[in-house]
Amino acid sequence: MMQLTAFPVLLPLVAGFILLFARMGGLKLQRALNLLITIGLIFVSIEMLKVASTGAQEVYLSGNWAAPFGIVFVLDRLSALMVFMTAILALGSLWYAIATNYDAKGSHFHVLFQLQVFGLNGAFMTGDLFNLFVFFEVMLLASYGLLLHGGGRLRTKAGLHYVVINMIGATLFLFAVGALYGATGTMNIADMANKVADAPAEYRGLIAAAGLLLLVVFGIKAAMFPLYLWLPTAYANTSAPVAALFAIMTKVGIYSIIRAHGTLFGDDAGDLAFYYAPWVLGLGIITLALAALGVLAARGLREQVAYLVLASVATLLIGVGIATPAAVSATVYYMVHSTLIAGGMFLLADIIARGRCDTDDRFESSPIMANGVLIGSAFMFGAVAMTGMPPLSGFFGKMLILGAALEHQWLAAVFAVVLIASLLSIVAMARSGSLLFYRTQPSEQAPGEPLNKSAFVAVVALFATAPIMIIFAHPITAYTDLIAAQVFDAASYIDAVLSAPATERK
Amino acid sequence: MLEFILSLLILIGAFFTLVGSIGLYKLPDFYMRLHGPTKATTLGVGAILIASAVFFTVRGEGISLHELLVTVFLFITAPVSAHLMAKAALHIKTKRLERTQSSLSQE
Amino acid sequence: MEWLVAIVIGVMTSAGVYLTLRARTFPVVLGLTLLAYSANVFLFAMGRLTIGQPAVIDAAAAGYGDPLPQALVLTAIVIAFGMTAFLIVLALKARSELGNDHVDGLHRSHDEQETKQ
Amino acid sequence: MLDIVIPIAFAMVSVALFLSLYRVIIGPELPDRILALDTLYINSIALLILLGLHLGSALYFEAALLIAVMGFVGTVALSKYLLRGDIME
Amino acid sequence: MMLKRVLPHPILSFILWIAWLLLNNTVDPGHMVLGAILAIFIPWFTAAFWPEKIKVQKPAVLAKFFAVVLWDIMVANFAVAKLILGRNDKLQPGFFEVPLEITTPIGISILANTISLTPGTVSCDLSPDQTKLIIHALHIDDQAQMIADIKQRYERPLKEVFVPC
Amino acid sequence: MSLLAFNLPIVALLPFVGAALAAWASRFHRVASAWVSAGITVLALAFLAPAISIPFAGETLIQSWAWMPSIGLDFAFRLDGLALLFALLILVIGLLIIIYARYYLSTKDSMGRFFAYLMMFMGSMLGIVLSENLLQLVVFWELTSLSSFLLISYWQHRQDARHGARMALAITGAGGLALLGGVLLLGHVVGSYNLTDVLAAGDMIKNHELYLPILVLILLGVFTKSAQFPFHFWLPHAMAAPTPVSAYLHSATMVKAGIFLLARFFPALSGTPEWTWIVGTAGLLTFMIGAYTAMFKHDLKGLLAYSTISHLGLITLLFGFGTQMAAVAAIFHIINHATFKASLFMVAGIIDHETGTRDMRKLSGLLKYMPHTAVLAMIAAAAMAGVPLMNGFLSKEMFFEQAVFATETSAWAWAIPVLVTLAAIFSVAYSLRFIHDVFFNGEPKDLPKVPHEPPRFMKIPVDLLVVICLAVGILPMFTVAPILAVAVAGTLQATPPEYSLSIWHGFNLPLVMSMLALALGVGVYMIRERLYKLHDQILGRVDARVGYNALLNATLTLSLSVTRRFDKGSLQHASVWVIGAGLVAGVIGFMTVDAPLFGDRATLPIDAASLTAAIVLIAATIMTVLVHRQRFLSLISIGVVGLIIALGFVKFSAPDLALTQLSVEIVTIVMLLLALYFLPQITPKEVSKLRLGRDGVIAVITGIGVTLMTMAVLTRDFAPISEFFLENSVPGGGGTNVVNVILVDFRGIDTLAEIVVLALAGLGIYAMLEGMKLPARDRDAQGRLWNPDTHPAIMQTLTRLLLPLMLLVAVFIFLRGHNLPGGGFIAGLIASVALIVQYLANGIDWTSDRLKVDMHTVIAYGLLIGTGTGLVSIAIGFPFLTSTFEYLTWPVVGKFEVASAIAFDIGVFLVVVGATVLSLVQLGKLSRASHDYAAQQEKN
Ligand code: NA
Ligand code: NA
Repeated sequence: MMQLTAFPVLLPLVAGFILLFARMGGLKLQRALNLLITIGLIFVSIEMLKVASTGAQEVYLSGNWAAPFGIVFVLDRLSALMVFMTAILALGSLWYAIATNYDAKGSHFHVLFQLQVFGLNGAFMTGDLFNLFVFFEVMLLASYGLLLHGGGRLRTKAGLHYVVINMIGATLFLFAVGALYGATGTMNIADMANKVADAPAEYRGLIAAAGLLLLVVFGIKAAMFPLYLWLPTAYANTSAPVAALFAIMTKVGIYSIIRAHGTLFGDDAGDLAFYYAPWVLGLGIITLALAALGVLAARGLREQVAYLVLASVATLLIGVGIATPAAVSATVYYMVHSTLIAGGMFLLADIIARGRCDTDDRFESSPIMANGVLIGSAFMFGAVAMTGMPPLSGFFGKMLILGAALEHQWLAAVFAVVLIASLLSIVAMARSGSLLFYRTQPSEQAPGEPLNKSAFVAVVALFATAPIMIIFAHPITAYTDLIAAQVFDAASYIDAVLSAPATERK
Repeated sequence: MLEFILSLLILIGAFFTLVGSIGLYKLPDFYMRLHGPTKATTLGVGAILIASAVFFTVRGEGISLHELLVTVFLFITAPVSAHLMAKAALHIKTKRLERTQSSLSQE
Repeated sequence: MEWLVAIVIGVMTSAGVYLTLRARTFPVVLGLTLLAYSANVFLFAMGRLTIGQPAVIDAAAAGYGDPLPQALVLTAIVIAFGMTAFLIVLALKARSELGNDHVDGLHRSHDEQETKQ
Repeated sequence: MLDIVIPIAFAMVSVALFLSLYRVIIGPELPDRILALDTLYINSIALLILLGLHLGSALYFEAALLIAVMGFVGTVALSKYLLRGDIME
Repeated sequence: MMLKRVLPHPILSFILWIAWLLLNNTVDPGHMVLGAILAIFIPWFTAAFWPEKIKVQKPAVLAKFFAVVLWDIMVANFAVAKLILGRNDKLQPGFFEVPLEITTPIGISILANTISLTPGTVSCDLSPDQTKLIIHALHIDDQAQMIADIKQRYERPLKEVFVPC
Repeated sequence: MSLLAFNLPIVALLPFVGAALAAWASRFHRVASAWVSAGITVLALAFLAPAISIPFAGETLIQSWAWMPSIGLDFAFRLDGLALLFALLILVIGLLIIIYARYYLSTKDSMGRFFAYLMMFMGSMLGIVLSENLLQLVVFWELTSLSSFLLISYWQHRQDARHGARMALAITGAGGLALLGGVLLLGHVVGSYNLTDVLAAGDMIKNHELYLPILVLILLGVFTKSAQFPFHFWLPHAMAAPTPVSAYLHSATMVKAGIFLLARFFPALSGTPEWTWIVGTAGLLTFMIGAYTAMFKHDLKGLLAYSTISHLGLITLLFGFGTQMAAVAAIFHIINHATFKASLFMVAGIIDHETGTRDMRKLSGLLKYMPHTAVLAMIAAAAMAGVPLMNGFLSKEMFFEQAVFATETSAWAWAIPVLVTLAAIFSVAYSLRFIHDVFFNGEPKDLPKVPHEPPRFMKIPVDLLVVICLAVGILPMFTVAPILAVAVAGTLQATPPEYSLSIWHGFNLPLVMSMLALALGVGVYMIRERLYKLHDQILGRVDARVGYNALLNATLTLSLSVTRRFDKGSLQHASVWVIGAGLVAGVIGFMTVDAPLFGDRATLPIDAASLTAAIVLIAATIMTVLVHRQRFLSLISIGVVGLIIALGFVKFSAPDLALTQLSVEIVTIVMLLLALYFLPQITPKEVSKLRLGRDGVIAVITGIGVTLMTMAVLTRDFAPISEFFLENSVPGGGGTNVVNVILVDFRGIDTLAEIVVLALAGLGIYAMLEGMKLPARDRDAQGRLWNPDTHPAIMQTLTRLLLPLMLLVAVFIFLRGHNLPGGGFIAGLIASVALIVQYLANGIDWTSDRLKVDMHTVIAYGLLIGTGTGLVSIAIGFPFLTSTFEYLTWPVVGKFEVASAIAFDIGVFLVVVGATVLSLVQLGKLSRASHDYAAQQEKN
């Protein structure tokens, strides 16, 4: 067994209490430690990618108890990628928070931050359904704190809605895992998949109901219609670094559907094989349609970006709902793109709002901002990436998903909605870009803040994803194909988990 | 014999528990109702606890006196809670039975 | 007995749902608390009901209850506790920031009277 | 004899439980209800100990102890609220 | 002196030690040692919460007091049971004050509790200057006699046991 | 390696490098970016040069690398005749435009930005025409939309520029997306996205059931880009761009991209009735509408814009005929149109540049001020009008021939030549207007500037193009023939048909049509004033943009109403959806599979005590709902609920749960009370009965659903994994309390994460409460002042004893946890409650003064110990949280167990205490701050 497998979970946990101790040492110490740990996390996740790239499915038996009795962490291609993505996004967000002094606007930013990563990585690594619930809650509580960090009227209201919806979600989660346990007698995903496959007919209605209930839970996180109402206000009203970090939150939902539903209701599940997929697809299509309208209807840039995030998640849902290896490969490709770009875009929106002073991010004309050409170019870049225009990776992700939809019987609906939604986003972003950067007034008011160059670095770094994903599209799609292949080979996942031996005691 | 004592204790306990609640149920004002639970219920539960102590002690797994601790605890806390509830009731001027006598200096 | 427990869970769920759908923070907190109760009891019941058979290893025991749901529920209770505590304080925060306790922060005449008091 | 006595005791305590519940619901005033809740807590101890006697298990003791403690704390907090509003000032 | 430092509150320590053995239902030597450790450690740890010394004199009086109270509780309960189960309209409830001679807080508290646990009386409030206890009685035949009984049976011994220091 | 192995991508990508260089170069000198751009263009031509011979040899050059092989996207380039023709047009005309623009732009305009955009655009166009892979083609296609957006909005301070740019982006972007859809379908049908395969699979495509969708989607791309009716209206608005941009975009590039695509897909898609109908109709209508409208534009560029539309319609119509000869004519006209339209735009730019206006009502008699320009304009306009000896004449002649030929295809097709002639008449008229109105027709009126000839280098590009117009018109066989031949071959992917490029074909119907058009065109021009009036009264009010704006506004309105209606910022609304979704999911799930709702497992009998407890619980639950508006009261009733649940846990053999439930319950109630002090005491009645009814129905249905789901499980047997825990708890975990062993050992990670949740709650609460202020109420809901006795003495005295006692109990519960009900969590809560009691009895200040421990540190130590226990096992080579235990025997003490799980449990204990007390103390501080705040308000 490889100890490395536990590191993405342990490192942020250790960071959590170290940073708590470091409270005494002041903000500078916490910043330095947090940066150090986050960079460390990137190295760890690169190592993990290396291990996973061999196709190995490393199973970590926490407490040295074999599955399904103990809780296992599973390192495979998909989880390694998720952890890697989280680390990158975390670094960008953290860097920005430090550069803009956001972390000083309240207590415990750094602790909450690392424990958020702990929750995220735990959710990505765990092979146990109830443990997933627990990590969801860790992730959520940390996110509550982060969301509210800095305070303010709208932020508090958004936070309240976010918390309540997620608490309802937690209840649903318990009902779902409870029913699944009641039907299968286990909590380990791999073991449960075996039990589902073997379940006699009279248990299947129960399992199907619990499975869909679980889908609703993940749907809340993944912002699936009609469960996404928490998202626009939460993303639009929290601070930029937090919004950026939250870009990964919706992906936890997507990931969980792929991992849990994909394994439990995979090819071997008999009449329940992929029974959830049409729902994901259909609701994804509706979400995308509504998201596109939301992008158009947004009153400010942050809200617009939030709806763009919604649109991107909806596109991912469509990919998941198509439920073929090609679609999952496309989904993963698009997920990496949309997560990191959305993160950068939230940061950029904040830079723009700061540069515009009084008008903030509202779509009103305002004086020319400092470094307008640079920021405008960045905006253009981000807009192109997020709306899925060529030549950036968003286009390729969308294209891959559409390509995967070609074999699906709902081809027409998918094409129509994806393409029209893209168009509406393009129209909306062209409008907002032209409002923000072109329709400037001669300056009488005090100009906004000058560009914070060091904060801008974070935007550039996250935006660099797009060209990288284009230039290295060949190896990256090859890797996402392998991810999809591994995801669809549920049998090998199940076998790896259930056959991992405990370490012999001397 | 032992079983008889046990039964007696249990019955006394249950009886007083019931009496306390009957008082709570039927007495006409809060201050009067307070007396039932404060005394009767406390004693009733105490009796049952002692029955339990006896039962588990004689069952042969060694003495079992920890129920006494609960009993003592109840006897310490019951009057304190009663005191606080009554103080609160007096403060918010909870209605009292009309014929209640009062020789209080401040009212 | 199973029906009794199931009905109790159902009643708590109903009450929880109803209160969660109220417009003020306080009843919402109560509603979520009830929902958490019902979810916990549900999860617990998923190990099936046993009487007089605790999950404590004992040579004399006739049998054991299912310990796993118990452990899970314990975790769930703690988590719900943390969440509820957070929500309670968040309700205060909302009251402080929004000036009233409506979940959407709406101003109502009632609030203004409340604040004046 | 215990086989007869314990069910009887159960019945009596159950009735007590109902009577206390009646006060919780009917009140009429807040102190009545606090008192009734307090009584319910203590009734529950009786019920638990009876259950322990019935099943011959000593495992319910901690629960009884905790009910006693928590019931007290609850009553104190609720009463203090009526008195001062701010229970931890 | 050493003892003082190790056992700032010997009575408390003793109570805790006994409580520990009771809790564990045992006189196992291991638990006696552990209990002793706790009996020393917990008072030391909570010393800050015990600012004033409690001085107990005449433990015999205290013991007798507890015996009397226990007896009274028994009797009181039968009396109260009769009152409760009887007709409501025969009850003559009332409030009255008991002027206090005892001054130590612990003494007052024990007195108030005793009153609450015994015949048909509940202590409802303590006057702000801590000189009067307000009592509610379920049934008053003779108020003066009741006050006298309380002072005689409970206050006097308590006054002897708990002296201000 | 030979240059021919990789030069095509270099040609396409060089301009992008050039864009960056141009932007960068402008830092050094104003015109540096122009020369960089020109240099890059020449360089691109140089890279293209070695490959030119290949199409002429009848071969196709393909350079391909795998890019996203899984979807069939290759990085693949292709050079055949068609691609070569377009690449040359793009590069050569581009070069001329660059030279022209260097003089055209004023000192106020940013050269760097302009040339960067222009080069991006050039690269995108080259990418389109050189793409072998269709997906890659779409990428470049959309890039032209983007870069044209930037070019059109170049003068961003002008509203018409911004609007025009956005409209162009919306229309062409939409077309691009449709094209993407079409190409994906096409690739799906063919099994490859490579043009070589697609062009070879024409018959298969045309017979496929997806042919029509593919055709329509691709044509949407074509028509939007090439400004075909009904998408033509964006093009005139794009005239807000600087004139060099218009000259480039609307002669040889942007709009020709659509035409290029028609040509590109000609072998694969043409020749069907659908093709003829759609393409032909669009082309014909566009041709006519453009020609007609151009006549009535008073703006020079407006005239040229509609003329462009008209000529694009002409070319489209030719492709629509679907014959090989028509394709030849189309390709020929593409070349001709590029030359004369580029020159005309440049002329218009010169006039604008030198006079300050483009309004033909002001411009007149410029001949004497700028004779050279006038000559150039006249030749180019003549070409546009199809005057003999000009290149336009030749291709128009071929066009007429095809129109006549088309009459054979269907019964009413006689209309085609008539309509075509009609359009041609207007073409002649507007061409005439361009010349006569501007250069003759009296003296100029109120010109902003005194007109004169432009700088020499501004005219050179026009000179060159006009020479080409003449050369081709007079000597087609020696000029255009070779490139036309290879381009046609590339288009048809076959040997071109026989055609003749001679000027004189004899006196035939096409010639009659030409002459008729010329003659009547002059006539129309003569009566122009009357036509203007007529037009203004009738058709002048028709604006195709109205439809676009209406659609746009409708979409906006729809988006607003849908978004505001669904995402209305209401929590209740969101909650209803979530709960409803859960309900629906459960019901649908059950119905997915045909299985009975209940199983046949035997159930336990109901006993009286359980029934009692259940009734109490249900009654209290219902009461909680009924009295929820009286908040304090609802706290009491929920207290009953919690208590009975704890009893239930005891009843059903879960003492640990009972202990936990009891402790949590009280702490929760205390927190709720603390909060309630700052909240309204009553929930107002503010919701309609209808809403209450709806919520009630949802609530009841949900409750029934949950009940049924519970029964569905409880009436079925199962084989849980728990046997393992029961068997291994003692030998493997060293504890008899299996629940605790699961928590601290088997599933230690759960517990570790769970205490992180608690820690987070504590820290989050701490952060939230920092600096918060709320008014402290000085009286209760009934308006009574609070009792002055802050800390009742009797409570104070007696609760003091509770602290050590409860701590003792906490230790007791903690230590026995591993073997009997209890454990770190419950112990932690008991210890917390012990402290809470002190706070209740003695107040925040008193207690905090005595509790000098920083709870942050307690939490940190708790996490440290909990995690540290697990890390130790890693250090000795076991997985995280592997537990170990040992039985020790000491004198006096006897045998006792030491387990690592106990250390873990200490961590749990500390976090629970730390988080709980931290939250409460912070809440208490809120109250102090509020009292201070209230006092201060009093003072003021
Ligand atoms: Na009491
Ligand atoms: Na004129």
